[in-house]
Amino acid sequence: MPWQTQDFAATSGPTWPRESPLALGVRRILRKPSSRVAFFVLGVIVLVGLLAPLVAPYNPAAQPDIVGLKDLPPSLAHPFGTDPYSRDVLSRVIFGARVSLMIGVLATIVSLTVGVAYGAIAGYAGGVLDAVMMRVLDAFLSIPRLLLLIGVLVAWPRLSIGALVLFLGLTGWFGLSRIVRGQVLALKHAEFVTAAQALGASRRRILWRHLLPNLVSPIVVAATLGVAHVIVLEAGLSYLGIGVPQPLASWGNIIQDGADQVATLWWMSLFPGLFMVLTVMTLNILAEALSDAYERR
Amino acid sequence: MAAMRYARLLCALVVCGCVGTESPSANNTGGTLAISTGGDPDVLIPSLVQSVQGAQITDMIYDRLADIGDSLNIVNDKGFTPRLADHWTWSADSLSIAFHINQKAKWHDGLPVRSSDVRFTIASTKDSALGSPAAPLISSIDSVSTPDSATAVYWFHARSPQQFYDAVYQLPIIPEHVWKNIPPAGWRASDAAKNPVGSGQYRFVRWIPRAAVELVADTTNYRGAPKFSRLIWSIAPDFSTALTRFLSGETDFLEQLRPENLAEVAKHPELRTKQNHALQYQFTQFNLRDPANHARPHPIFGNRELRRALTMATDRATLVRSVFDTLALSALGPTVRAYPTTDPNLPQIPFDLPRARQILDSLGWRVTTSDSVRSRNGRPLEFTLSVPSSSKVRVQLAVLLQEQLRQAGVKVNVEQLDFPVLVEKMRKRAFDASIGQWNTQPSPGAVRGSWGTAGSRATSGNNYGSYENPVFDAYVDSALSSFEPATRKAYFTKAYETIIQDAPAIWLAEPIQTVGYHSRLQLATMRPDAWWAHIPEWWIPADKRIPRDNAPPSATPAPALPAGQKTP
Amino acid sequence: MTAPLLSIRDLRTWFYTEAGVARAVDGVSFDIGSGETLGIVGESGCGKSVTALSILRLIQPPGRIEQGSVIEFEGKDLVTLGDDEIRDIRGNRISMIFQEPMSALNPVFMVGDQVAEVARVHARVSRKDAWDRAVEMLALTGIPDAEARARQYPHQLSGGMRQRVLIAMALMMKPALVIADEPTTALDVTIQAQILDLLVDLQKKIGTAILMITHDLGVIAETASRVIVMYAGEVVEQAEVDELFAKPHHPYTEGLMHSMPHIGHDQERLNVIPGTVPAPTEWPAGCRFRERCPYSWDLCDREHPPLYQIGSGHVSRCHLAIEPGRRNHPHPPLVVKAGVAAA
Amino acid sequence: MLRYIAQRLAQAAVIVAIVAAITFALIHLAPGDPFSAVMDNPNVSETVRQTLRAQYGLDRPLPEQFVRYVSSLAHGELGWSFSHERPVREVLGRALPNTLLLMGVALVGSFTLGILIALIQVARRGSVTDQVLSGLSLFFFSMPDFWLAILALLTFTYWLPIFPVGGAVDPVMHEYLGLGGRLVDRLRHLALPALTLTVLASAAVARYQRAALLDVLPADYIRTARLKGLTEREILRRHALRNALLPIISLVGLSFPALLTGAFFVEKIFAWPGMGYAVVNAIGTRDYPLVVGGVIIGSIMVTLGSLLSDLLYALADPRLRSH
Repeated sequence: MPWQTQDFAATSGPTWPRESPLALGVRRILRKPSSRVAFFVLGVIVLVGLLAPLVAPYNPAAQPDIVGLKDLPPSLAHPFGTDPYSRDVLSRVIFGARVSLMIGVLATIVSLTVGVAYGAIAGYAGGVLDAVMMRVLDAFLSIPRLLLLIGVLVAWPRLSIGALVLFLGLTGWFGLSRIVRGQVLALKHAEFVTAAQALGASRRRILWRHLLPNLVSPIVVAATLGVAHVIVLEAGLSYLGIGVPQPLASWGNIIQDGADQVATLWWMSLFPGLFMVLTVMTLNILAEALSDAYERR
Repeated sequence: MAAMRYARLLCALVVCGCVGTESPSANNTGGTLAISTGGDPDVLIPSLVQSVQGAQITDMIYDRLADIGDSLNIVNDKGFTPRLADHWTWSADSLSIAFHINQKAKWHDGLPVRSSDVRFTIASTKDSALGSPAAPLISSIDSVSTPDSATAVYWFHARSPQQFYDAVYQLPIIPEHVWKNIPPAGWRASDAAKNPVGSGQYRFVRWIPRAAVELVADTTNYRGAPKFSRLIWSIAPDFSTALTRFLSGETDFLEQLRPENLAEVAKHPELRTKQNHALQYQFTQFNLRDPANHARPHPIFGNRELRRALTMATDRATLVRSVFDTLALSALGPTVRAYPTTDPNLPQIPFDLPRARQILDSLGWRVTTSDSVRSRNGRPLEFTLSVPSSSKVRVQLAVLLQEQLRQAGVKVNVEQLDFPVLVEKMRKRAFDASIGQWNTQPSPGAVRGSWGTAGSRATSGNNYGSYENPVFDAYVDSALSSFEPATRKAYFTKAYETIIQDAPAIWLAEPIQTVGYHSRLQLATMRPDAWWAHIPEWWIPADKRIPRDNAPPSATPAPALPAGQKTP
Repeated sequence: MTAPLLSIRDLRTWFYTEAGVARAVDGVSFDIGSGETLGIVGESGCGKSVTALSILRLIQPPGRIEQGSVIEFEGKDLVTLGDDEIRDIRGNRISMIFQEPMSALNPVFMVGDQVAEVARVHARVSRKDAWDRAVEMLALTGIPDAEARARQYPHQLSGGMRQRVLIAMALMMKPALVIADEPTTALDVTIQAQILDLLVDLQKKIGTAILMITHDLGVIAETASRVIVMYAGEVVEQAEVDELFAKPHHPYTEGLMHSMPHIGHDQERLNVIPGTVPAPTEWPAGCRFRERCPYSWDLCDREHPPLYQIGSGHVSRCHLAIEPGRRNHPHPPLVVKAGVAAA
Repeated sequence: MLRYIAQRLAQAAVIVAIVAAITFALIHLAPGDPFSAVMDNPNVSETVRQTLRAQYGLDRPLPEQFVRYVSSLAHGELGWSFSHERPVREVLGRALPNTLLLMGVALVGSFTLGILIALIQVARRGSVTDQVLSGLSLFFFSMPDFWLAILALLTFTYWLPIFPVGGAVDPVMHEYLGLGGRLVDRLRHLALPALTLTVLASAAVARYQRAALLDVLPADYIRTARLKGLTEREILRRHALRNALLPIISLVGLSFPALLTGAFFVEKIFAWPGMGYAVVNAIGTRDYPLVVGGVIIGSIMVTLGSLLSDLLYALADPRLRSH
């Protein structure tokens, strides 16, 4: 008979992507027009932040005329108006992009590092250690992040920006580490891990070479959302006066500068806020597209 | 005295009119005065009050023995009008004054006011366990004796032109029976602090923290009933909200308008503004001593020439115009123009940036690094300027100053602190520089505490910058001990000239208080030290009343003692 | 056979996906008579389920029934029927039984309610009446203590019970046609037979026609009178059951029969047809089975085979009909090489 | 079921205990005297400071301090608020009902609104309406809480003055209104903060609910429902929503921290005298016991919220109910 016998399992084995998950994600999401727009907008904002000194029409700290140019509503010369110190709000927003984005990215890196390490250890170790680590995580998760940060920042008044980044990062890894733990738990008994163990690979090597690459997609999604979250948090804390130290301009700080006179200086709240919403929105769109892309894989 | 009695008679008639059959339009009592304010009172105990809201409210609830006149004449007792004391007599050597308590004066709980209450007020304020900020202000009073229940005798350490003022102005009288069993440390937290009992024309109804304080007319007051039957302080979380409530008609009065609000108020035809020359001045205070070690001079501000250079580098006129527009004048020195003893033409250190740079260069502070901050022996010319975060005006001044001094090569780090934290830091002399403001008293003698050597050495003294110059002290002392106005003014001028040239501070602004009020209010005069002093005489015509004026009196609390009950 | 109950002509159901147009059902025609049991057999992905869903117009976007397709049922063209009218037919005149009795039942409602819902929708009866009818129907499907069972949730029932519930639901309105899509695949072998018996039994009682869709020729043998073999969106062979089993014509049918498990033979692995159905977005131009076929020759590459008449009521879409001699010279299928390369 | 409840309760208790440990660490890791902010407060007399030291055993070894701290927490003792001159428990106790009112209204409002929006979107999936609503919910979802609150304040109290600015009641008139008047007064003041919080939360709910519905729609039982001849609306309302509601119940628990955070900013900006307002003001006055008290109460609220939603979930899902 011409019919050949074939093994079912052969067709259902794991298929490995030939490109890195990150590149795959980016390629996938760029297929959607909405994420292309988001990618572009975010790119422009990041670029504007990076090139702030070249892009900003004025020196963000200069007070050219504290009597004649203060509190000006938006005009052609000052599209976003001026603040009570005659500084150009547009230039401050542009320089603020730098600070806000930098804090968002750096704090997220801290979160990712801690979150992945914690989750991977808990998931890989299992047993009592895992149980204890998870209960501690539950406790951290049940403290609203803003409240926790308020508690910390009130106890440590007048923090440097580096310390602020650290605290923002250290309060942002709880959710991610839970995902990582779940993934590690699911993967650690996968055949390829068993195979690696059988081949005598060390624990660290298994974690690093075999498990971590499989965590890329949740990490990328969490990172994207994390940056968005930190930007909003930082702005909120700055608005409450315990965030980025003045006179550094962050988006939250600019709003705080005008908060006392919202009614008369509305442009100081409106424009930085719009930039913030735009940034956060694009990040959310991209995160959504990324998680869609990875899900479809 | 005669005038006083006449006034009381009039008040009594008005009260009769109220209960009688006359039509309501014929009288001018009743109605509600709603005051917009941007902060909660700190406490409602006169000897502990530090906030302006607290002062306004306690001044309504509590009475002094006598009150200062609108001209703020503080010399002897000529300018004073009777309050709890219906008359007083000086001893022959003028070292004691016997106050006779008005026999009709009663606490709001029904008990009569006695001389022992007066003695208790002074004694408790002097008790260090209470920590009253008023304690240094009554240091000239030795003690109070009570020969009988109606007579309180103040004993003074020395004869001075303003000893009467010291005795009556600083402290309203508080009831001994309410406070005597509470240890001083527990006063703030006590129930009594939350339900103050006074003898003033308004009695306390309620205090909803961060929302409202409400007082009602004490209709049986010994001075007669006040005109407004209710006073409500509507406490907003911030200035913006306070302003909005005023503009929307939710309140009738706002005590401090900013220049940028004037246009908005002008858009409301029913609203009015009025200027009041309040006794305030603002300044950048330097700490002349090293914050780390008080025995040493400050590494930067210890140098008089440097301080003068910083003053020269500051364009004060522009600064004041930027922050206050027309609602402030440049400050002259540690004084205000409202004092008759102040010469408005005091010579000043002029704004001269090139000269300031020259001086700094000559002092060895040179620009060496690329960031254009001066330094000397590797130490940058950099300092921290602390401001209370609650005061936007001072924050604004600080940020503007930061930029102006940057142009002279000086790096200023602005630090916003919460008010109590800042005060504590200054009290400990643990600061570099700060933007300060004194709301001074009717007497220019207050400078002794805020800029004199005495105020520098004493731990509770207000001379936080530790400016000490015996020449200045001597001129102030001479001024205060002379009874002759011209001599007083001459000595004060010498004193001010000395301190201005020493530049322990950059004198910034003398704000002009601008109040906003609804045109339905009929205001009496406003005293510079306390615009609220005459609130009991403000009134509202019957035809201009709105629903809130006719609120039922149901919320008036019953007196603690049933009417008519006599106490032993 | 007089006027058929359901008559499908040139049914084309295409899916407009990102990867291209998937022609899942591509020109299918067949009839079902009243009370008849027609079997449709084929591998997964051959279009049989889509055909079934097309009949009830349950194709979700991006799928679409192409113009020119005709599904005539009781004198109405279901393709062009209005939404309200087609809803009136669903569950009432035509109903369907699915493969996964667990997922086909809503986990958050009592099964009795789910059965009763059909009556509520179509018979406009009171809640109480609908419930009673549901319980009655459940009892009819052989569920013991139906009243109590009706008050249970799907997860509390066994697989066989759930399938009975689905059958009860399908037969509630005594429809003219029941489409059974792999009704027994998810069940234990012992239960499978019971369920099939039940279906046949109920069919006799109610007189409904059944369209039995399955990949299992055994099921067909047991229930159907006529059978259609589908491959790559097309009908490739159609015959009476006995005829088909006795004389399968299409190589694909032949392959299917070969892969049937034979009771008594202890086989570790099933013989399956090598390769897989090509992607529906890119059907080959000629014969769609060519790559997997051991007999194919150049004609199969060139020409898409029509349905050849093989015998009475027996048609086959294979060029072997015109060159039967080639059946004696099989060659290894082309696809194997490609399959190795892909792995 | 009972066992499950007991298990979850025990878990919640453990979480609260760990939260206590975290806050304790927070206090002690802070630079200087743990109560330095309080201790430095010039308005606090030395006597009070000493009482405080004794009360918390601040001069004792750390383990003993921790035991004292936990036992005082267990007795509902949260310390002394210096800016209010009252026990923290009393300050927060007074503020909590206002916060709960705000959060409750926003919770009900946002879930109603969010689910409604999601239903409309899913019923017309792919349409312009769906896309516009998706865009809008993403827009509001991306909005920082405090910024939306500022804009709402700006728009509806300054530019279009239709709502009163700040507070829970009219500070001047409230005490003098009749019962009906008071109710109207309260509602007028509640409207804007509650609306703001509702809009903020409903964006998240709509996004979540839309995804949940879309997850459910391909399910076989939805096809079954279609097969029965149900209309799309009936299917959405009866079958899809009912199933998509299960994840919504857990979303209620998940939304608690976000809602609380939102409430903090909304309370601050609208001067709503709730817990958030008290704690945010305590930042300014460095009233550390009040801040820490807020952290603890907030965490307990969140823990209770998730506990409650888990129990509700178990009740609503027949698959879990029977166990």
